Amino acid sequence: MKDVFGLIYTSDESDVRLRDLTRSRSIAAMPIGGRYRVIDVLLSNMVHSDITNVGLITQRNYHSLMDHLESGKAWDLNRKRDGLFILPPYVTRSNTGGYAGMLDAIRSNLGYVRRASQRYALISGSSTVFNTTFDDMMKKHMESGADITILYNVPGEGELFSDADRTYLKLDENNRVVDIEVSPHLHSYPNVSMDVYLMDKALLTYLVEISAAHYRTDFVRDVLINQLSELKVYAYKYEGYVSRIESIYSYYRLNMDLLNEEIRTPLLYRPNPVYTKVKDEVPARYEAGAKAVNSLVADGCIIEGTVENSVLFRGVRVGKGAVVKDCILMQSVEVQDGAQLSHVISDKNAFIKRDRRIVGQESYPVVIEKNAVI
Amino acid sequence: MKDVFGLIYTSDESDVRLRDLTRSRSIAAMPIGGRYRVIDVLLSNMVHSDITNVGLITQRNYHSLMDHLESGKAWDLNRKRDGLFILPPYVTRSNTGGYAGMLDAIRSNLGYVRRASQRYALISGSSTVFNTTFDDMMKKHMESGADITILYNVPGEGELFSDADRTYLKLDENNRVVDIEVSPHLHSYPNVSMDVYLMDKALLTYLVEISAAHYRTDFVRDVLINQLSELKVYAYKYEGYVSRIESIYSYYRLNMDLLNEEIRTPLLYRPNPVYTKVKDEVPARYEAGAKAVNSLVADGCIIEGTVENSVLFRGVRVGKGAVVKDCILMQSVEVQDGAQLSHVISDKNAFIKRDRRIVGQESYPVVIEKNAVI
Amino acid sequence: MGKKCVAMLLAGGQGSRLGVLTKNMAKPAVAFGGKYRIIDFPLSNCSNSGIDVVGVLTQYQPLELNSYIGNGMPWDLDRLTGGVFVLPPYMKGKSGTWYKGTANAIYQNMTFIQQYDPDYVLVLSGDHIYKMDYSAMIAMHEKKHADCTIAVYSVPWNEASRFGIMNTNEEGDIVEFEEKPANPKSNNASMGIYVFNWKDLKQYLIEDEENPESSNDFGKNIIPRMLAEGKHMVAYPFEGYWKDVGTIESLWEANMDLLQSPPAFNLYDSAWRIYARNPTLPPHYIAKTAEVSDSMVTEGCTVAGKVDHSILFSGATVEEGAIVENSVIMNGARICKGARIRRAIVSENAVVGPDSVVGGNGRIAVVGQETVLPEYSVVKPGEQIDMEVLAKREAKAEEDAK
Amino acid sequence: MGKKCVAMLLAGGQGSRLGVLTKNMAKPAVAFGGKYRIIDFPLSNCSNSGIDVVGVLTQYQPLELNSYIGNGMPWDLDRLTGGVFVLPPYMKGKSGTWYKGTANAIYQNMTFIQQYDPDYVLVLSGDHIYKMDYSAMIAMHEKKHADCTIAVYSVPWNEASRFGIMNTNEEGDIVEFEEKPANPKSNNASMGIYVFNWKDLKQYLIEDEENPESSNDFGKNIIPRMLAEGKHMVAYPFEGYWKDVGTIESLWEANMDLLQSPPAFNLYDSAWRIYARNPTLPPHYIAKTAEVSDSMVTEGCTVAGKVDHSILFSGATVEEGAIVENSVIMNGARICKGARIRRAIVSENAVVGPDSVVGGNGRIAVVGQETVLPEYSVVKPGEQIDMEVLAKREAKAEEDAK
Repeated sequence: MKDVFGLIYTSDESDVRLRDLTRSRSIAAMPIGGRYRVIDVLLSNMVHSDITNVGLITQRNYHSLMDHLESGKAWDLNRKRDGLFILPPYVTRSNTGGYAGMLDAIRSNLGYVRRASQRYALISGSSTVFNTTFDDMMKKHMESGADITILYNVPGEGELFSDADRTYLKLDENNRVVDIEVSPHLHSYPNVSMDVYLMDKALLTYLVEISAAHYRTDFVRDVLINQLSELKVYAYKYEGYVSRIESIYSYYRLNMDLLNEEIRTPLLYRPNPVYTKVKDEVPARYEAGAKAVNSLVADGCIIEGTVENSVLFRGVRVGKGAVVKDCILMQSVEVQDGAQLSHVISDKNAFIKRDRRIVGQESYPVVIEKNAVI
Repeated sequence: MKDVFGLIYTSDESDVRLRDLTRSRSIAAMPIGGRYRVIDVLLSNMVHSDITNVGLITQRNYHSLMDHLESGKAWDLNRKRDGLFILPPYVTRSNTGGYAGMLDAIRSNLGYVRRASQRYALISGSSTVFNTTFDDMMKKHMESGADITILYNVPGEGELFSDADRTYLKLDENNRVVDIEVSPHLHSYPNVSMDVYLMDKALLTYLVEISAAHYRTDFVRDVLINQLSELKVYAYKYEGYVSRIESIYSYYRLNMDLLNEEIRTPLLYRPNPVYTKVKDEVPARYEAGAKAVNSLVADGCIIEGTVENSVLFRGVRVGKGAVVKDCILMQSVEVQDGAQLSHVISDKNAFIKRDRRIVGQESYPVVIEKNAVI
Repeated sequence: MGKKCVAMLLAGGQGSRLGVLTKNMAKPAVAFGGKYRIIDFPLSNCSNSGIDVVGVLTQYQPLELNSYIGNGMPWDLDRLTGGVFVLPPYMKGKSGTWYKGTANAIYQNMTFIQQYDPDYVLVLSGDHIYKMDYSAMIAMHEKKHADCTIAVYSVPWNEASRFGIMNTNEEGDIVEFEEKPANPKSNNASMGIYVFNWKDLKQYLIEDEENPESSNDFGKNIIPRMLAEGKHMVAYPFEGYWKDVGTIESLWEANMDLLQSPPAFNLYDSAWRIYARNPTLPPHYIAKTAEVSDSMVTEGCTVAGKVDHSILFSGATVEEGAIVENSVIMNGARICKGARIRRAIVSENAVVGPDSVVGGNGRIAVVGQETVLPEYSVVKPGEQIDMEVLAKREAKAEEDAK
Repeated sequence: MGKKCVAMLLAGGQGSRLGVLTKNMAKPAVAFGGKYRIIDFPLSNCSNSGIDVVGVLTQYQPLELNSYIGNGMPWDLDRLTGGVFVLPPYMKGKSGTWYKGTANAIYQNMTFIQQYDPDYVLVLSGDHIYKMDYSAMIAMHEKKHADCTIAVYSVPWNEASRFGIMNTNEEGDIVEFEEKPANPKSNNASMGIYVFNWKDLKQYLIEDEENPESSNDFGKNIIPRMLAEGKHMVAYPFEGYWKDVGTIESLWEANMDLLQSPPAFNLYDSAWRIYARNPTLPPHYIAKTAEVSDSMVTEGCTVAGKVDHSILFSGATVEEGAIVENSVIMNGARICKGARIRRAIVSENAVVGPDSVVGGNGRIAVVGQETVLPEYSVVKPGEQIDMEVLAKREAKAEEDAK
């Protein structure tokens, strides 16, 4: 995979489905699993595939991503040749930094694409979470002689319906894509694109340029659907766990799924560990009288009360007699003595005063915004 | 100086006086002396003063600065605690990324100022070039009990007049500032501010907040002049070489001055070496028949012709019989056989074809823009 | 490029009193406090004190230390000029020798120090757990125009005869030094932390090296000689937590000290962070069957059993039904179902088989690195076991069975 | 974390044939080509070949190498897993020994290699100037399912008897190895670059170590033994520039090769950059009185005299009226007014006093590191001078004067 470069497209942050959580960060910067961010998993997938040249296309509000990624050192992507390139929008008085679509975004960064010395491009969205290397996909891409290979999976029964923009694929017996539906009211095919595309860099450049010349901006609509008959588009099936962060509920579900060892280990840990920024936190502390079950707890937490079925990011404090159930508490949330939270997603630094009580529902977790004092 | 943090304000790039050279870069990113950028000198001054927390306020078009500075490693400013922080504008649909003045810029980055653990702030503009440590200035600041200390110098006869915005200071016998003139038609005082201010962080925060509350945006006008009687403002005299990059001519002059060993060594080299990004260039090559005198030549250059009184950045090629006199040629400029250039400032990658001839005047050097083919 | 101060960290000790724990690694590399190693403390102290050139002098099993320290990034010691360097003995011309004593170790690396031509040299040892601002000690050294400043710690009087004792006058100047005195006149024990003026130290090291009768040791030779010559020797009194972790018992105790409430030694101090090289592991998982109280648990751990008043290090696992009490379970160790650990140290990547019993009331039991105990094993209080002991034990059992 | 290939760079040589140049530094640290050191070539080759774990085996004067290599950043070898490590000999348990031979050096560092559990081990030596894509060699090793692949170079037939010669069959398999044969059957000289399968190599090293008669050397012991056992040994023919710089003459020649037009060895290849640790120096300054032709000049140099067919290293100075011809002027050296240097190597930070004459027609003259020659000094062709020689010379002159 030395001959592949990665291109990650982070979509605009104004995703209403994720409510306040994406107000000041993109989905790529969303914290998951007690210490990671969504982007960590994508970058680690690439690094484990020996991809050492990665361009990250950002839009407005990319500061939290920049802070997190720094020089790329944590992913071993601070390299003299290649490495991690954060590609912020070129802001001018006439351009406010948003892209009309992935095609538009790549067009604005064609300079990076052209400079890449690798022959193949692996293009990825940034809201689908899964852990894999792309080596076998690459092998199949070569064998099939495909122009474009799309990574897809077949979601389980419960995850099959969604009101988000999904791309459904119809495949023939050779896994060639013969029809594509975007966000149909009722979809006809079980195969859902994972927003990862492998193709020759020359083809990518050609498609982007010709689309730009026709004011076309959306990759799926204007390239894949439009030219499905001219291009050899194949699909490669991913069999592991996949989470699409397309709503508060799916974000909540992903974190809760991580309490399951059979999902957690392959997604975060083994065989391909997810890299992330190191924070020099001290170990978590359980006081006498603490009670914790079925939870993921990060370093720096101090637990005096009860924690159940929850994911606690670093530095969370749960006071005496406090009860945290079915919650996701981000960095440095403080739950004072006697407070009770259930089905709550709290953004960082929130402060829940003594004996307060917040209750959400599994189907509608309550979101507490950053720095809130309750 | 461990108790001081640095704050560098890079002004907007649209400086007409520098013509095409600042079209895609700020003055801070201007190349000088064959291998440096203006910002290198400022950062090195701070590093040599043991300042390890530096915030760099950028505006539109900060990409060339970001590319150059990377993680701050070259200045030893990639630190776990503190280090170099590039502060790009927060761009939203209503804010296009320009600041109304330094005060406005600091207000937008008060978060960084507040987080700084140091007690004092050293605030610097980014178009004045000089090499010093700030240790003695700090000492004097403490001794005088000043609220604000301004670094200044007394320009020589030839440099005293300028049509740029300069701040002239009237001082009493204790070096206290008793009057300030900005860009007067005829200035009354010989002392010119070098755009470097030292003050308590608490005072800075207070001044910024109170100014913001009154819609005041300019530090010199709204703080220094306006409150000169209430604040104890002192000045500290710098005796060394100073270059203010405020026009094409002064930019040209600075580079030519660097041919003088007595200016070059203290400004770039000894006792405080200026750090810059390392580029892994090979040594310069002089072919048989080459003729070079009174010039600064960077690595990677290949000289077959004549070079006189010039500054050549890395990778410049001067062909057989070509003559380069009184020129500044930036990175990878190619001068083909027999071409003749005099009093030319060429931006990078320009290509001068065989036997072409470009002649400027010392008072009006010709500027060749980036990637031009002539 | 001159530096104000260069720190030289004596990390050479084999630490044989730590028994099986140091069989395959140098003492400073021994794990501590859930996610640290002993050497993280002096290195973090240097980093937090603004000292950015550190030489780590080692000759015993440097590989682990070398790859642990690497480029020094975790301690912010990957500096352009300076940083942290592991310095084993090396050959000069045709010859080379191992370090003979602490002073000789510095002597052999004088060229290293000279590169930075510092005003001061700070000599540290790598076997204590403490947080100390060396810059304050250096400031006092400067202010008092001392020739040598030695950090001292008030030890309990009844233990004073185990230490090098510094007797001081009213100004805090050292007037007498007694190595392990039977009848100590003071309880100011030397902490083995010295500040020297580099120019003087150089001279002393050269002369000491020329003296064939010297054992080339700071405590035994250099300090007494300086004192004898009437040099201005100053004691820098240190208050706060300071603990030697040179024995199994003291290593266990120092770990347990972290569990006091408030902790006897506070790691939760954001102004004085202790840095360490961290593997990227997920947060720890507390299973449905777990009971954890009064304990520290860190990244990568999985707890399904009962853990009380114990420290679980990175990646440790306690299976369902296992009980861990008053114990130190180091990196990657696994306590299998039904096993019971009490007052014990289970070292890195060891596996305690199902239904085994390790430790109990009495002295601390130790299971060595990578040791795999079969089910129903018993490790008695005070016992130390590793693969070698285990093999012997099995051989004997087989013989007995015959 | 497994790696495909670990490179072990044998940088132990004292390089005594380089005379005064290696009195105070290991051979791989010797300066070359204006801004490089010899070790930059194998390190850059590793980096450019995608090999990101490199062990540098050294025991002689490692300090210079250690601080030069530092964290490996200049070669992009500051990696999270892996990177470059300087590995001097160390103590295990109570004992420790210096490296006995090339194979022993690897043997002593088997634990280092084992950490990465690589498929292949690439053994390199640190005394040649060349650019080579090791990944192509490894690919051939893999494709041919070889037990060992050895890079070979076609040397002139009349020099072949100075090398270890590999006789191959039609498939390129090695059928015979002769060390410095009087009547060589081929001119395929071993370049001292080997690819081994780690599993096999481990076994060979252990067995070789147990053999008390072995000199623990790859060329003398391991390779002959593998060949004797009928292992599949493959020759990897290398074309391109390859130059030993083990003598004063060859070091000078290799530098001069850079000045050929087109250069015999091309540094200007952006696809295969040679990396080096660079001090930040200003561009070089060519003064009004200077004449420079057919030369390489680099950062920090100041040229006011005449320089022809020579290489000036970082920070070298040639004063007005001085003449430098066919010479190598290393880092920071200064050639004072009126001095004349011809066919000479002036080493780092040396000063050639005014109106001195160094070298001439004949063998290469050498001025050693930091040597300060007074005015009107003469260093004859073939002579080597350093501070020690100078002192003796002066003492003799004084005596003669009496």
